[in-house]
Amino acid sequence: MQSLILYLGIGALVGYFLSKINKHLGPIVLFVLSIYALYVVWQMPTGTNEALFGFGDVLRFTALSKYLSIISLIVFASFGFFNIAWISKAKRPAAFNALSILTLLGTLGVFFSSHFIVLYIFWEIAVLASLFIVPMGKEESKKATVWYIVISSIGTYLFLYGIFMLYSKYSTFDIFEIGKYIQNETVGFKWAVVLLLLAAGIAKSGIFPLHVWLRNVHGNAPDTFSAVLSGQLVKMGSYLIALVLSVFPIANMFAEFYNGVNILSYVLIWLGNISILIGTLMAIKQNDMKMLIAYSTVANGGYILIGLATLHQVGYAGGLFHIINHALAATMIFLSFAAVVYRTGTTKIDELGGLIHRMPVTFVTYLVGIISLAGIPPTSGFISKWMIFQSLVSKGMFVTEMFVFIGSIGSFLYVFRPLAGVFLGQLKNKDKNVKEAPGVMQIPMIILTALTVLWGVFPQQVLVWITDVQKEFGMKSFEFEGTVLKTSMGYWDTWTVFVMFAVGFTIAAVIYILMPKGKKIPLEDQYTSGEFLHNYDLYHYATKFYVFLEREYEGHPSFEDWYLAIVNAMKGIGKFIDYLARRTASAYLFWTAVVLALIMWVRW
Amino acid sequence: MAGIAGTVTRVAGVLLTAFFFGLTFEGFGRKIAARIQKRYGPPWYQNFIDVFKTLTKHGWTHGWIFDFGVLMALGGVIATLSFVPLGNLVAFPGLDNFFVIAYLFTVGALGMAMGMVGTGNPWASIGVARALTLMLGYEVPYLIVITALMFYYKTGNISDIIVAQAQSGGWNIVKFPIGALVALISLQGMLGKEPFEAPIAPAEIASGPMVELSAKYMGLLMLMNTFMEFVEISLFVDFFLGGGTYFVFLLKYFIVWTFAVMVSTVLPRFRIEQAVSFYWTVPILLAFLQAFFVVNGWVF
Amino acid sequence: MIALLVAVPLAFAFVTVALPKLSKYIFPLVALFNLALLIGFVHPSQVIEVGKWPAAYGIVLLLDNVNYPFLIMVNLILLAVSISATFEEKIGTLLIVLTASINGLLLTGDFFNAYVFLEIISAVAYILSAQNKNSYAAFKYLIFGAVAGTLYLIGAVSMYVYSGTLNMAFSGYISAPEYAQIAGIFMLIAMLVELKVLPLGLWAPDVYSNGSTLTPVVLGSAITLAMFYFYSRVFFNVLGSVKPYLVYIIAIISIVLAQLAAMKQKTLGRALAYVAIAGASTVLAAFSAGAPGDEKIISASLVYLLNDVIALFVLFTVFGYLKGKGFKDNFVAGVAFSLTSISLIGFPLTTGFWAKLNLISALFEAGDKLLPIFILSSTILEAGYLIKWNVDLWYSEDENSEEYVPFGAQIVILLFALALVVFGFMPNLITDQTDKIASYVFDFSTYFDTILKGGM
Amino acid sequence: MIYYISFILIGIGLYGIVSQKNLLKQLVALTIIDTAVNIFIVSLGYLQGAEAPIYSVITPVANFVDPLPQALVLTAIVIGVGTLAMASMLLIHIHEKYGSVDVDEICSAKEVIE
Amino acid sequence: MRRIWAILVSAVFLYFLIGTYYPTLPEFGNIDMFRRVSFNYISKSTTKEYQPVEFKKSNGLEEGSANVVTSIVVNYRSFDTLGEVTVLFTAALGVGILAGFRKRRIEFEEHRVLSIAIGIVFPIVLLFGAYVFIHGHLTPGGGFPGGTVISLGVLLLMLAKNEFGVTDVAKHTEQVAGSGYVLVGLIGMAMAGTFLTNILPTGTVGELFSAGVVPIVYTLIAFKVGAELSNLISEMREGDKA
Repeated sequence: MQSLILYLGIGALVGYFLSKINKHLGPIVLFVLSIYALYVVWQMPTGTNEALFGFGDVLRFTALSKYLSIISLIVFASFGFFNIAWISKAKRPAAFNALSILTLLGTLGVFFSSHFIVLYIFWEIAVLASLFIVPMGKEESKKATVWYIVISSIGTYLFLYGIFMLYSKYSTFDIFEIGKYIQNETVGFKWAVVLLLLAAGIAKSGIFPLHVWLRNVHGNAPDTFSAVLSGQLVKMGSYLIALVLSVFPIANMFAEFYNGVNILSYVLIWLGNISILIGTLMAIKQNDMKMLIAYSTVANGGYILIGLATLHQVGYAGGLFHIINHALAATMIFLSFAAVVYRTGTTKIDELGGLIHRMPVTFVTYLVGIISLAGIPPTSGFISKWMIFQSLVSKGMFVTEMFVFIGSIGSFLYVFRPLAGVFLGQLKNKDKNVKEAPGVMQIPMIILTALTVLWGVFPQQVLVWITDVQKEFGMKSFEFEGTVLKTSMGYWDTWTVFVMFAVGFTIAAVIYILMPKGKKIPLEDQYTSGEFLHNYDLYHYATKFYVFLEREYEGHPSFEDWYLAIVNAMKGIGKFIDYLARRTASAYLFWTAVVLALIMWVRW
Repeated sequence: MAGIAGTVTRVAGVLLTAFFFGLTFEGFGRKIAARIQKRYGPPWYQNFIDVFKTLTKHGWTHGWIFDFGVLMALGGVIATLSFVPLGNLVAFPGLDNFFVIAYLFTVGALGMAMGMVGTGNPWASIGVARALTLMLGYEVPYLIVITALMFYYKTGNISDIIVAQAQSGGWNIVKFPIGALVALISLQGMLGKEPFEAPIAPAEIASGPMVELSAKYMGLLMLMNTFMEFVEISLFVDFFLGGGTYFVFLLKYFIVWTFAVMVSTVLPRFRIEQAVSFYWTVPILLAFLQAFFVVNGWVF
Repeated sequence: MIALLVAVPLAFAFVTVALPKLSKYIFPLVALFNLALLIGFVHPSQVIEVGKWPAAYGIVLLLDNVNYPFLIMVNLILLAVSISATFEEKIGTLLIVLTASINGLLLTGDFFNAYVFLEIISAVAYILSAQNKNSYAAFKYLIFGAVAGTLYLIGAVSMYVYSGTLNMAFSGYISAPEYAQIAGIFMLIAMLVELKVLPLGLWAPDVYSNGSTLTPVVLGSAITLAMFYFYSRVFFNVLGSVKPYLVYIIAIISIVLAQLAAMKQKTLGRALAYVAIAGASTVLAAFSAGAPGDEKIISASLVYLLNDVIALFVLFTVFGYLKGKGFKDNFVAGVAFSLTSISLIGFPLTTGFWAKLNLISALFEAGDKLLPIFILSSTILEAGYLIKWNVDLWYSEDENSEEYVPFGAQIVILLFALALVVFGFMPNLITDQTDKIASYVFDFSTYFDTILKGGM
Repeated sequence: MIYYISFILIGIGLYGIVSQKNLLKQLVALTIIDTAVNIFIVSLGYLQGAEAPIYSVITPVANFVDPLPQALVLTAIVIGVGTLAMASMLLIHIHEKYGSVDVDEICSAKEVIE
Repeated sequence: MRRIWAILVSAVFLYFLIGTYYPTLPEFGNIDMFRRVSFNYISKSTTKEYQPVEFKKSNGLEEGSANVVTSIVVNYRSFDTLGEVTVLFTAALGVGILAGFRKRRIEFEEHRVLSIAIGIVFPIVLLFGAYVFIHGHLTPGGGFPGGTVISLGVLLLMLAKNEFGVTDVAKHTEQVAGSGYVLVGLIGMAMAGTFLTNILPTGTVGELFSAGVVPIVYTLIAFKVGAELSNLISEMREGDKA
C-alpha cells in the first residue's frame, strides 16, 4: 500500500511533466498506474497492516478497502483511458492530469488508512486535488468550486471535531481501537461522536442537508471529471459512512426503535429518504443533462445510505452492492455525455436530439447505464435495489418504501429525459454531420457496459467481496449459491431471468423476421395531423418534458437559496464591521471605551 | 434434463394461455363494452384477426432503434410473463419473486417507450412522458400494498402467498379489503383504461405512443399489450383472489377483466396531473392505512 | 554584546540620514549583521545592564530562550523585506530604525524603555501607513495609536508607583497583584490596539489595504510578531499569569467578526487585512486559553503565529505587486499565493495544518471545547473565500496586466511558500523550537533570577 | 487633587477626540491628553515640602521630590512632540488630498475619489 | 449625537480612572521615597552603599551631575534617551518623507523690524541655547531644551529672511551627532564592557567639568535635536526640494 501511494505520488509529477511534453501522455500515465494498482489491490490479502513512511502501522487493508479500491480503480482506469482522446479539450492539460492522479492517490489513501488523522489527510488531499480541477470546467464552475470547498469543509471539520472528541477520551486515533471502547459511553457522547464522524461522509456523498453542492459541481466540472466526481469521489463518502456504521457497534450503542432498526439508523434512513425525494424530483426538472445526473447522484446516495443504515444482512449488502452499481452507471453516463459534448459542445438537453443515428455506441453506453441506474434487470443495478427492497419489506418500513419506490419509479422518468431529448427524436440541423466519438473513447465505454451486464448476470464476484466485508465486521453475511440470491423472503436467479429474457427476445425476433419487412423512411416523414412542417428542429419534443408533473411541485423550497440567504445574512454582519472600520478614530475610541468598560466590569 | 423439458413445457403453457385467453378475453371485453354502449360490437375472435392481419402487412420503420424497441418490448413482456404463476401453473417454482416480476415488467415498458420515441414523433414522446408520469402515480400505492402483503406473509414469492391464502381459507380481498381496493384502482391505471387513459388518449394526442405504428410493429405491440394486461390482472388475481387451479384462475381472471372493462366504459378521462395527484392522495393514504393495520396485525 | 542589536542599526540609521542613496543597500546588511550576531556570537541566556547600572536601577537588556527565536525570526523577516520590497530612499533609513526598535522591544526588560520602543515602532508604522497617499487612514491610526500609547504610559508609570522601580521583573515581583492588574488593564488595551483585535483593531483594514506594498507586509509580519512576544512577556510572566477570560472572549468575537467581514470583501486587499486580523485574534485567543502554564497550547499557537505571519507576508507581497491582477503572466507569484493560502486554510501537509491540528488537540487536552469550534468554523469561511480568490486570480481573464513581481520578491515569496510546505512535511523542525519557547514562557523564576543577578 | 485635574483633562481630551468632526481639533485634543498625562506623572513624584532635584547652593543636601517621573516626562514630551509633528504633516496631506480636514467632507470626498 | 457618545466615552474613562485607578495611587505629595529607586538616584548610591551627597563637596561618586534629572536621563536611563532621540529622529525623517509629496513652498513676506533685529537676536539665541545645554548637568535644562532653542533661532531666521533655507549641513550635523551618541555608548562598551557606560571621571558635584560623559552626550543631543527640529521646520515649509 505504502509503495502504491509512493508510486502514485511520483506518477503525479511524471504525469505533469509528460503532459507538458505531449498532453496525451498524462492520461496514459494515469491509466497505467490505475491498472497496476488494480492488479496489486486485487491480489493483496486483506487484513494486512502497514506503516506509512515510518509512521507506525496506520494503514490497514480491510475487505471494505479492497472492495472500494477496486471500484475506484475501475472508474479511474476508464476515466484515464477516455481522457487520452478527450484531453485535447481540457483547459490546463498538465495540471488536469497531475491533479487527477493526486485525486486517485488521496482516495486510495482514504481507503487504506486505519488511523483517523491519516485518513483525514488523504481525504483532504483528494478534496484539494479535485477542487482545483473543478474550475477548469464551464463558466459557473468558479462558483461551483466555492460551493464544493465550503460544503466539503463543513463535513470534514465536523469530522475532525468528532475525531478529537474521541481522542480526548481514548487518546488514540485508531478506528478499530476506538470501535472496541465506544460502546459503553454516555448517550449524548455517542450521538455527538457518531453524527460528527458521519458528517464528512454525508457531505461528500451528497445526503440531504449538505446535498446542494452536487448540482453545481458535477454540473459544471470538466465533462470527464464529472464521471470521477459522481462515480468515485462520492463513494468516498459512502465508504466513510459504511466504515463508521460497521466498525462502531451501532446496534448495541443505540436503542432499538422500530422492528430491529436502532434509532440512529432510523435518523440516517430518514436523511436518505429526503435525499431520494429531493434528488428525484429535482432531477426530473433539470434541463442540463449533467445536472440531471448530478441530482440522480443525490438520490442514489440516499439509496446507499438507506441500505447501509439498515445494518441488515441483506440491506447492508445491498447498500454495498449499490455503491459499485452506481459507480459504474454514473461513470458510463457521464462518459457518454462527455462524448456527446466532445462532439456537439453543449449539455442542454433541448439543444440536442436524434444523436442515436450519429453516435450509436455512445447511445448504447448511455442506455445500459440508465437501465442499470433505474435498476432494471438484467443489469447489475437491479440486484442491489432488489436487496434493499427485500430488507425494507422484511423490516416493514413502509414510509421508507414509499420514498424508495418514488425514487426508483422516478428514476425511469428522469433517465428517460436525456434519452428522449438527446439521443432519440429529430436530429438537429447543426448536428447533421456529427461523427461517432473516437475509438479511444468507445473502448472504455464498451468495457463498462460489458461489466455492468456481466455483473448483472453473474454477480458472484461482487457478492464474494461484499460477503467478505460482512464477515470481516462480524455481521451475518448475505447468502447466495452461484447465481441464486437468497433472502429470508424468497430468492431469485439472475441467470434464469437473463435466459428467459433472451428467450422472449428471440421469440419476438423470430416473429419479426418471419413477417414481411418494413420499409425504411426518414425521420422527417411523420404523421403530423395534416400540418406541413417547416422546421423539424422544432418538431422535437424535449423542452419541459414533464411539465405536467413539474406543475405539481412548482413552489418547492430551494435549500440552495436558503443557504445563500444565510450567507448573505453573514455578509451583512461583515458589511457592518467594514462600515465601522471606515469610521473616524472617534468611533474606534468609542469601542475602546466599550472594551474598557467590559474589562472593568469583569476583571480576569 | 427432464427438469428442463418440464420447464419448457410449462413456459410454453403459460405463453400460449396468455396468447389465446388474453386475446379471447379482450374480444369479450370489446363485446361487453359495445353492449354497454348500445352497440353490436365485433365478434369475440376479432383480436386474432387483427393481430394476424397487421402482422402480415408491409409496414414502415423509422430506423433500427424503432425495431429494436419493439422487440425489446415484446421480449421483456414475454420474459416477465413466464415468471407469473397462473394459479397453480408456475413455470419457475420459487423464482416468482414479486420484485423481479415488477421490475422485469418495466423492461417491456422501457423498450416500447424507446422505440416509440425513436420515431421522432412528438405525439409519441408526449404519450410516453404521460405514461411514465402515470406510472409514478399508480405504482407507489400498489407497491406499498403488495409489500404490506409480503410483510404479513413474510415471503416475497407469489405462489407462497397463494398457498398461504389456500391454507388460511380466506382470500386476501377479505383479509385486506382496503389494500384490494387500492390495488384495483392501481390496476385500472396499469391497464391504461379510463379514467387513467391519458397516455394513449386517441382523440387528444393521436393515441400517443402508437402514433407512428404500422403493420407488423402494430401487431407485435398488440401482442405485447395483451401480455401486459395478462400479467397485471393475473398478479391481482394471485394476490387477492387466491389463485386457485388453472381453470378457476381463468374464471377469476375473466371476472376481474370484465369488471375493469365495465368500469372503464362508464368513466370519463382524468387529465394526467389530476390522475397523479389523485394517486398521491387517496390511494396512497389508503395504502398506508392498510400497512398500518398490517403492522399492528389487525387483519381479518 | 546584545546591545549591538540596537546600537548598530541605530548608528547606521543616523549615518544614512544624510546619504539616503545608501540606505537601501545598508538595510539588508544591517539585517544580515543582526542575524550573524544572533546566530554566531550571542546565545541565550545573557543579560546586559546598560551603563553598568545594576538591575532595578538601570535598564536591563535580556536575551533568553523566549525572545532569541523571536529575534531571529524578526530579523529574518526584515531581511526578506529588504530583498523583496521596493521603496524610496528615505524609507530605507526608516526600516533600519524599525529594525533597531523591534530588537530593542524584544530585548528590553524595562517598562518605560519598552514604551519608548513601542512609540518608535508605532511612529514608523504611521509613516509606513501614510505611504501611497493613504494619509487619512494613517491619521486615524495615529490618533488611535497615540491614545493607546498614552494608556500604556499610564500603565507603566503606575507600575513604577506601585513597586518603586520600572524593571519589569522586579516590579512584577513586588507589586501587589490587584494593583498590578489595574496597570495591566491600561497596558492590555494598548496592546489589543497594536494586535489589531476587533473592535480595537478597526484601524487595520484601511491601513493595510490602501498602503504601499511595504505597509501591510511590515505591519502584518514583523511588528505583529514583536507585539505578540511583548504580550506574552508582560502578561505571562510579569503581571503574574492568570487566565484572562475576557481577552479570550474578545478574541473569539474578533475571530468571528473578522472572518465575516473578510468573507464580504470585494477587494483582495481588505479581505487579506481582515484575514490578518482573524489570524492575530486566533493566536491571542489561544494565548489566553493557554495561560497560565499550558505549554502545549502556547507551543501550538506559536506555530500558528509563525504560519500566519509568513503566509501573510507572501499574500500581502503578491497583492501589493499585482494589485489583484491575475496570475497569467506571474506564474511564480501565483504558485506562492496558492501554496500559502492553502497553508493558511490549513490543508494537510502544510505548516498551517500542523498548526491547527496541534492547537486543536492541545485545546482538547486542556478541556477547552469552545475555541476549536470557532477555529474550525472560521476555517470553513476562510477556505471559502480564499479558494474563491485563488480561483478568480488563476482563471481571471484580464490580459496584458503591466503589474509584475520583481525578481527578488519572487525568490523570497517562493522560498517562504516552499518553507511552509517543507515544514508541513517535517513539522518537528519548528515544533521543537516552539516547544522550547513554550517551556520557558511561563518560567518567571528563571527570568527573575536571570535579570536580577546580584540585584538589590 | 492634581490627580483629579489631570484625570479631568484626560476626559476633556477624549471628549474632544470623540466629539469633534475637525481633525485638527482632534489633534489638539490629543495633545491635551498628552499634557494631562505628563502633569499626572509629575504629580506622582511630588513630595510635600521638597525641592527640585538639583544640588545647588540653595539645596546643598538632598531634600528632593522624586526625579524619575520628571525624567520620564521629559522623554514623554519629546515623544509627544514627534507624534505631533507627524500628525500635523499628515493633516497637511489630508488637506491637500481632500481639500478639507472635516470628517464628513473627507468622507464625501472619498466617495468622489474612489 | 456625537457629543452624547463623547460624554459617554469620557465618562467611562473618568469612572475608571477615578473609581478604580485613583484608590490604588499614593496620596498626593506623600510618597514613600525609600521604596523607590530614585532615592538611590538622588543619593547616587546604586552601586555603593548610601552616603549623603553634598554640593561642591562630595566627589568621585558613581555619577557626578548636580541635576539629578539629568543624571537619570543621560546616565542612569541613558538608553531611554537614545530611544527618545530616535523617536524625534523618526519623526523628522517621517516628516521629510511625507514632505516628499508636497510641491508648494510656504512664503512669508519679510517683516522689516524682524529682518533687521535678527542680526542682533540670532547670536544671542544661539548663545542661550549653548548655555542651556552646556550647563545641562548643573541647572535645569539640557540637550533637548538647548536644541529646541537653537532650532527656534533658525525658525526666527526663516521668518525673517524669506529666501533662507536650511542646507544639508543640518543633515550632516544630525548624522554626526546621532552616530556620535551611539559611538560614545560603543566606546563605553569597548572600555568598560557594557553599552553607554560612563568612562570619564565623574569629578565633583556641581563643577562644570564633572559628571563624565553627561555633558558630551548632552551636547551631541543638543546638536542633533537642533538640527532635526530645524530640518523638520524647513521641510514643513519647503516641501519637496527636488
